[in-house]
Amino acid sequence: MSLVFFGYFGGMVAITSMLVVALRNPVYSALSLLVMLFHVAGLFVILHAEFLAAVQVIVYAGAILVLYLFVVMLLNVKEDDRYHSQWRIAAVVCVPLVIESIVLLSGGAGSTGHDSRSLESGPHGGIAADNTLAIGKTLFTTYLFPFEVASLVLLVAMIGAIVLAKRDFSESREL
Amino acid sequence: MIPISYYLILSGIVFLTGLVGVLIRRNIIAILLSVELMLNATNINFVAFSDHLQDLGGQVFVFFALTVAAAEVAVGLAIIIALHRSRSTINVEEFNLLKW
Amino acid sequence: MLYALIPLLPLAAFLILGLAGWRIKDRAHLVAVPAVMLSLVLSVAACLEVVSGSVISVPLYTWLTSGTLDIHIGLHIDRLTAVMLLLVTGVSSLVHVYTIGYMQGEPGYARFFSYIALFTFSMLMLVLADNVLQLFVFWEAVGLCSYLLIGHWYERASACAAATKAFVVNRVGDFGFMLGLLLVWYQFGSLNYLDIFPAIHEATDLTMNLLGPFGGTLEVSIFTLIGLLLFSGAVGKSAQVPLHVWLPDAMEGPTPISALIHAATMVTAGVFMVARLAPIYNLSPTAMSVVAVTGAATMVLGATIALTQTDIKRVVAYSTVSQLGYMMMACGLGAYASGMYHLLTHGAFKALLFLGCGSVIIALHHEQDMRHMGGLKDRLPITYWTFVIGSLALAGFPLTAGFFSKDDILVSAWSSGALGQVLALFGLLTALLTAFYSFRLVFVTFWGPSHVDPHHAEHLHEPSQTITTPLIILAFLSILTGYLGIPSFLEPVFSTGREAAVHHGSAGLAIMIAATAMGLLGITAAYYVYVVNPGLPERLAQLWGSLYRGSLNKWYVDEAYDHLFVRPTYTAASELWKRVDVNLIDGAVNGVARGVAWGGWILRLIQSGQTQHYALAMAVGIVVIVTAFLIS
Amino acid sequence: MTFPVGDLFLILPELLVITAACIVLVLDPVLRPSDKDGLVWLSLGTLAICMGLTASQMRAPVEAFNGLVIIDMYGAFWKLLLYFVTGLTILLSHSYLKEERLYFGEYYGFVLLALAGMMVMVSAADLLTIYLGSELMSLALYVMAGLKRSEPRSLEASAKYFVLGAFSSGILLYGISLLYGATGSTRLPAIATAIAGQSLDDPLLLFATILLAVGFGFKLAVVPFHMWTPDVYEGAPTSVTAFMAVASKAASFGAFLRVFIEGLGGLKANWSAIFLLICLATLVLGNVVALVQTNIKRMLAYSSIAHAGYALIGVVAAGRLENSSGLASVLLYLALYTFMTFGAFAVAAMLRKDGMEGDEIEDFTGLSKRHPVAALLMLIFMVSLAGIPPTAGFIGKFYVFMSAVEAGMPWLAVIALIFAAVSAYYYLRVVMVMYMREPSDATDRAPQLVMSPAFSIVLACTAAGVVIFGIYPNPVVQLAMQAVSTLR
Amino acid sequence: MTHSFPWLTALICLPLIGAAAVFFVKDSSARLIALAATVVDLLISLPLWWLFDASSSHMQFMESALWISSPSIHYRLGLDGISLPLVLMTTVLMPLCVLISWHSIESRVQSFMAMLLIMEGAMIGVFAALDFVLFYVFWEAMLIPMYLLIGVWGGSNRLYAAMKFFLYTLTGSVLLLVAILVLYFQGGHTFDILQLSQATYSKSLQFWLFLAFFAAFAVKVPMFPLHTWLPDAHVEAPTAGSVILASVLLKMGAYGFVRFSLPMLPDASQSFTPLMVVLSIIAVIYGAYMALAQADLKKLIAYSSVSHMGFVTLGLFMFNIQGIEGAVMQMVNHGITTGGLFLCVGVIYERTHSRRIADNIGLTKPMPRYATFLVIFALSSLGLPGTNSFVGEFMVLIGTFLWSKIATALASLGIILAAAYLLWMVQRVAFGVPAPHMLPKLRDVDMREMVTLVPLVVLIFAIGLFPNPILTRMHPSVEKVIARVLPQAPEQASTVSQIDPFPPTVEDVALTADVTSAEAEGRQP
Repeated sequence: MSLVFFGYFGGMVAITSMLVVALRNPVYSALSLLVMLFHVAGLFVILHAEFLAAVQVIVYAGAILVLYLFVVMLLNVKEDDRYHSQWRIAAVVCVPLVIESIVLLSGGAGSTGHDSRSLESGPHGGIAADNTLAIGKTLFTTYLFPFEVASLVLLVAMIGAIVLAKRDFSESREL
Repeated sequence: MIPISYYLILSGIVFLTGLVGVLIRRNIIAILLSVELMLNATNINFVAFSDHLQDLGGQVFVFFALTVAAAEVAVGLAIIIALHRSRSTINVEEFNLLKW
Repeated sequence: MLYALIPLLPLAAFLILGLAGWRIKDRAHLVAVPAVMLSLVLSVAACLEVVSGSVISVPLYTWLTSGTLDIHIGLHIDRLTAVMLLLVTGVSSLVHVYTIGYMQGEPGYARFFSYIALFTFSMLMLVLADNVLQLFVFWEAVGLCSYLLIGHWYERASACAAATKAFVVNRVGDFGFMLGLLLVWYQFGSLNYLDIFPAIHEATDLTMNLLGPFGGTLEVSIFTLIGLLLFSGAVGKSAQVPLHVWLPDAMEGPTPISALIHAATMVTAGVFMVARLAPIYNLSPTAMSVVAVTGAATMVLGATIALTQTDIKRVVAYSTVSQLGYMMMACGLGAYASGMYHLLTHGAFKALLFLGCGSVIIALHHEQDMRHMGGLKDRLPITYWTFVIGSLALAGFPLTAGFFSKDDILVSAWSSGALGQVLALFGLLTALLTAFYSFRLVFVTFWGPSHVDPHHAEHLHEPSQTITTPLIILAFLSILTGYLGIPSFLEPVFSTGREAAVHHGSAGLAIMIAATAMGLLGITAAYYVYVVNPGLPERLAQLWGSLYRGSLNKWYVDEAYDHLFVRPTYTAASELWKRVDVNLIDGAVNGVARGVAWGGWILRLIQSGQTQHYALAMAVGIVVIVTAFLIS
Repeated sequence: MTFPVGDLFLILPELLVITAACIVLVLDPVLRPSDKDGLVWLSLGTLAICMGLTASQMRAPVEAFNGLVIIDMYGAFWKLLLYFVTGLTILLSHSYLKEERLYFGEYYGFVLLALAGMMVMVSAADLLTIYLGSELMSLALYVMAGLKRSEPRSLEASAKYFVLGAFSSGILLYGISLLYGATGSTRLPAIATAIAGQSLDDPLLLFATILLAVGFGFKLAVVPFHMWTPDVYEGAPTSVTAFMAVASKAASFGAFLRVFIEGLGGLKANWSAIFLLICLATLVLGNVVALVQTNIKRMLAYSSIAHAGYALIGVVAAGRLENSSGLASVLLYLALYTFMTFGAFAVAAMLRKDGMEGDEIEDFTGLSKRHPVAALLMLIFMVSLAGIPPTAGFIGKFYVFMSAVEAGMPWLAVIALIFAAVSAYYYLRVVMVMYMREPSDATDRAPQLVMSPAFSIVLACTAAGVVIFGIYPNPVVQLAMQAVSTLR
Repeated sequence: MTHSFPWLTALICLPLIGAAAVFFVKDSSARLIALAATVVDLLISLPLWWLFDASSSHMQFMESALWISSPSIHYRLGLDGISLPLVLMTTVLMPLCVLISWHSIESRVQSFMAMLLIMEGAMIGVFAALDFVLFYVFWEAMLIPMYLLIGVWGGSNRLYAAMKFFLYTLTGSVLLLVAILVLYFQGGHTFDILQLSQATYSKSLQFWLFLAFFAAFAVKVPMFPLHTWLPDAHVEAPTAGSVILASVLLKMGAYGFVRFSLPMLPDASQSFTPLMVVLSIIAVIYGAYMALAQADLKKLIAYSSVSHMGFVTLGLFMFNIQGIEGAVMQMVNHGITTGGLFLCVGVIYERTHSRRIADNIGLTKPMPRYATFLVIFALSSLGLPGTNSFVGEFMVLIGTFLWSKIATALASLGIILAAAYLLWMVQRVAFGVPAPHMLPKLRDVDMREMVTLVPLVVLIFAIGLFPNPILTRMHPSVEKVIARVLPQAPEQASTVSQIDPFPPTVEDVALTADVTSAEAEGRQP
């Protein structure tokens, strides 16, 4: 059953991610990404990470992607009719990379022995509330420090964005 | 039921797609979108491993990765706006004042 | 210890004049002359002391010690040295006196005196040396003095060139000397005569494979090698063929120098050296033969060139070359005593001839071309008569010193085997030529019509007493030295075991007569050609055109050297510099630098400014690393 | 669930820096421009206090926040270095911003926040913390690089830095995720334990290691992940460049070493091979391309790439050695590199031509005539960068090469030294321009060095460091040795 | 043997203090301070000559202090019979360098004097250092001042020359650093030169180390074919720079060979001997040839340096007492003589602003004293017996002769050529008639210049006539070196070396083969 779900979500994720890259219009790209994010959230659900699935949808799809679209609209970006001039070389480079990655990733999973403990709906795979509670607890106990750091990251991002994007600027302010 | 390698392969595909996107798109926004693909590939990995290992650490990591991604997007878009304001383009190919 | 003053007095004179010459200026002779005179007196005293057969050793100081190399500077006076001492101090004293008149008013007066004082010191140290290295050191030092004095008139390009030539040619000879010296040390572990000579007899049959490094075999006696190497020094210093070329050019120096250095003393150092090292030469017949043949060749060559020269000093210079050949031949044939004897007499009469030339030259205001002379015998009587005496001695006229010493050589040569007899014949031929050219000189210069520049002709007069007095003294010496029993005095030094007194054999008598005849014949011929038949020389020159031109141009030896050695060396040097240093080595160095910079330019292009190229580079990096790992 | 109050004391320096940053950010809009110097003093004061605090933390390792943070001498070493650099940056910026007419209080806030990120990086014992710290640092730097908004080059630098930074952090993160999968944890000690019990040629682990190396390689600016460096260094405001070239590199090295030694120590053989490759490429490219640069900032950028290559030699050696001398040499190298590079950038920052930044090497022409002291100091920096005794640069190289030789790779030292000789050419070119070229006669257009007290302090500190540690390096050496002794 | 007074530290520090002081004063006082510093340094160094215990092979005037604790690097100084003359030569030359620059350097006098003083400190440091790292620090510390001396105060092509000098020498010496580090780990974890000289290293290691040492030292010497920086650097450097370069810097390379290559790498030194001999002989002859082709006085002297330094390397690799002592003597002598020649060129350059031979002809007439000096230096340079150079060259030839006669013969060719190029130079420069338009510029040597030249003339003859005082101080140290290279012959090194300890090779042109060793030994008294 989960294989079917995985097949669907996984397949969609793969396809939409390729579309993100392949579609020339950034708006379409962004929309593809949106679709992809939803399907990733679906994968998260399969993997018993309900909280993250929610966050994925809310933060990523809701906030980040909207920001993207907003900027795309703001800048009135026209259709991106060409790929970068290096795309052929890039393709050539990526072929071995793809092959190697597949070799390493599949081989790796095989040799680590994690395979044997294939995912089952174990004791952990309960309701979303459990998962959220667990994550919340860890976040504010074990991961308190990173949490605070993350807040700083956001602070920097916020102020940075303001400083950079502000229209009227220093020259006038000081003189 | 689903072997972990499936997730790995999937994330690998997404990751490489994102990587290729960074390499071949000219539009800086599209490049950022590709970077998002890469981050999502990471997230898939983390969550898959988290479930596989029965360890919450991976999920927490994804949480933070999302946060950072958001922050990055904010800064990135601000830079793009500023850049667009001064250069009237967001075509990365044209940003080559600095070279050699 | 007192005898240490013999060389030190001239040294002191040199130092005083060298350091304070700019103050002393025209009174320089007041320093130099007494010093040399005192040396002469001391030399006479030393000579009297060694007559008894004793040997005086005066250790001075340790020069250098290093491992088994241990060199002491010291003085060694035996009979051989004593003879040389007398010659050097004697001639030097006379030349000093002569110089007072000759160089009067010259700007370099004090400098000149300081140089000849230095020369006297060096020459004395050379003859007084008790080891080969000291000999070599002062060998070079006299060369230096010669260099400085040839170049005394430094504004004359020819003088400078001659000075350089003299030094460099001597260096070529010294190259061999140096190696010989090293070989002596290597062989005997010492350079002291008193250590070497006894050791020689214990070590015989030593040979060395000269072609060893090249895989061949050429066994040469070590003594031959030493002898030949050292002899190459003598070839340079004593102007033997093929290194004789510098001596005639050295006549660019002031005439007193020609007399002192390039006739009487320094150039004979080679002969002295061979005589000094007689024990070594005696062990190597090969080396001896080479010495003898070289001497003979020099003798003939010098004489043939002297025949045609027009420069008065050059005639005498080539005659010096020729006479040095005589001495060398004598030494090569084992007649060291005869060689030394001739050296002594030659010192007297050749100094006389040169000083006489100088007298003529100064009287004619530095005119040296014989063709612009003539008829001077009335105007310069003292010079003329003393010159004639000198020429007679040179020609071997009976009862002059030259007669005895040359005779001695020829007789010794004749009595020393087949080679000696052949060479003796050449000696006779040379005697003929010698007589001819020396009287050619006399006749052309002093007899016949005057060709003197009328400008100078009016106030032509005998130079001052300081010039004539030495001439007169030397004229006496040119006769008297023949009556000193020099050969028998010296014979014990060489201890060759050879009979010195073959003079009185019948062959000896025949040779003596032949030699005398040759001398007289030469004089007569000269008289016939230059006095009786003044037009003859030109006709003869036309008759034997190529021979005449060859002789006149010194058989083109200088030109040959110029083409064979000098020019190729300079050309090779500049070509090498351009090709190897500038193009090859520096080219390689700069090429590497340029290559690196070029690489920088190329690599720099990767930095295109395209963000995605950079990302691609990262991707390539990943691929490369992963591939490297997967492969390994 | 108790709040870890004791742990807060351990991270007191971080807290102080963050507080100061917040105060600066808050006060900036409030204060009148003339009072803004106070922000500088506030920041400097904070740094001084932190320095004292950190110095008192130089003792046995203490874990905090459930092992996410570790306070040890290793971290303290880097922090001290970072305070120092940050202090210098603030001083330099004080003069530089005035000259460039860039007046923001945010600037100092960003500097302090970046510092906080770096501090987190070097004292983190978990990949998550390291990642967050590095993002904090990077985000601040992205913004700072683009601060000179009137200048298109500055924005372009910022954009390039950002795009590539995001790209590389994606790679890094993917590597971390794989590592998490392969070892089951993101804690460095746990990773080490997991690796110790596993076969070393696990492809997943290998891939993770490579991707981590790439991610860190970007931050360290080593070939081929260096390509952002010249562009960003050239485009960014020079004071920011100096900060990036020194502080960010130091912090990245701090985190990088901790990850690869404490976490991936079991894979030494693998990663030292990777870094050997990278190191060689870096040495060659950095030095050779620097040869042909005409822009001083760009030249220094390539030079900093090359210097990362030298430091990597120590890393490679550390991968082959049982003892810690290789690591110590890296720390020492970075510490000494700080002085000279910062000094060089400082001089470059204050060189003005026609009221603009004079950042061409030619602009140094005749500097020795107009500013003999500054020229002399620049000479010292250049000589030190070239690694010629008796300067700090030599001591750094000496120890790095020593560890290479100890690790049985004298050939690596030979190659590196030959390229050091190459590097002497471009460093000396600056000297040549300063001392041996006559300034052009148009004196009014001739470049000037803007002197100010703060700038003088910067020069004095860096030059003194270069000279004193060149002659008597013992204190730094000891410190570096002690610092690495607590690692692992 | 530790002396209470830190002589060597004083010697090194005094110029450095002077260099610092010079920056704070005006130009005119800068000259005085520099002169005072160098003269006082000379005065400090002179007592060492008498305090030195000539019978001891140990380092003397030792000072030692820990400098860096891990790895333990010491500030360790000391002199033996080999370094003592070199240090003294340095201290003697430096005041002269200051004096000759008195008027010829007009711009940035303080910096110039400071550079000279730094050079002095570093050069003494090189000769006195007993710790390898300390040595290297001094060795390299010299590069920058020299680079500046050439580059700032040099001639027209100074930029190229300075950079060439710098890169050439730096590239050579970086390999030395690696070698030092390798030695540290192979020689017992120490940088102590004395200890490293006692350790044994495997043959293959010695091979590589020797090559590394060679790169550093041969560039500095400079040996063919690494010599091309020298003419450029010499030509462009200011007079004092040329003097330092020729007199002291070149010696450091040779000093390196005798102090490090020989005692530390005895086996490699032996197996490299043929190569070294061939290169040395090429240098001797080739350098002389090059000198013959030069139209520039300084270039001529520079190439003559190549030739003369060939004798030094030749002597060093003979491993007999005469060879090595001769080489060290030659080092000192070359320093004095070539220093004098460069001073002479400097004097004339100050007047005519040309170093071309063609522009400076016939100087005897207007400048008799100058010509005297020039001739004396030239004669010394061509190895006239009685002057200093002869001693060194003679001893080297003696030493070489024991090894190979053909090598000696070839090296002697250099002496002939030396006479040719030097006398030809003298003939053109000193003799002849000066160009009329030059006459007003040609005033004779003044008092200051006399003071710079006369000491060298005195030394030329003093050493030439009485070389033994130097040699006696050298014997024990040199014997120690030889004992290290040829351990089977601790005492009678010179005798034993005749037995040809080297395996026969193509270059091993030993005529000695035929003179059987027994006979040769039998001849020795």
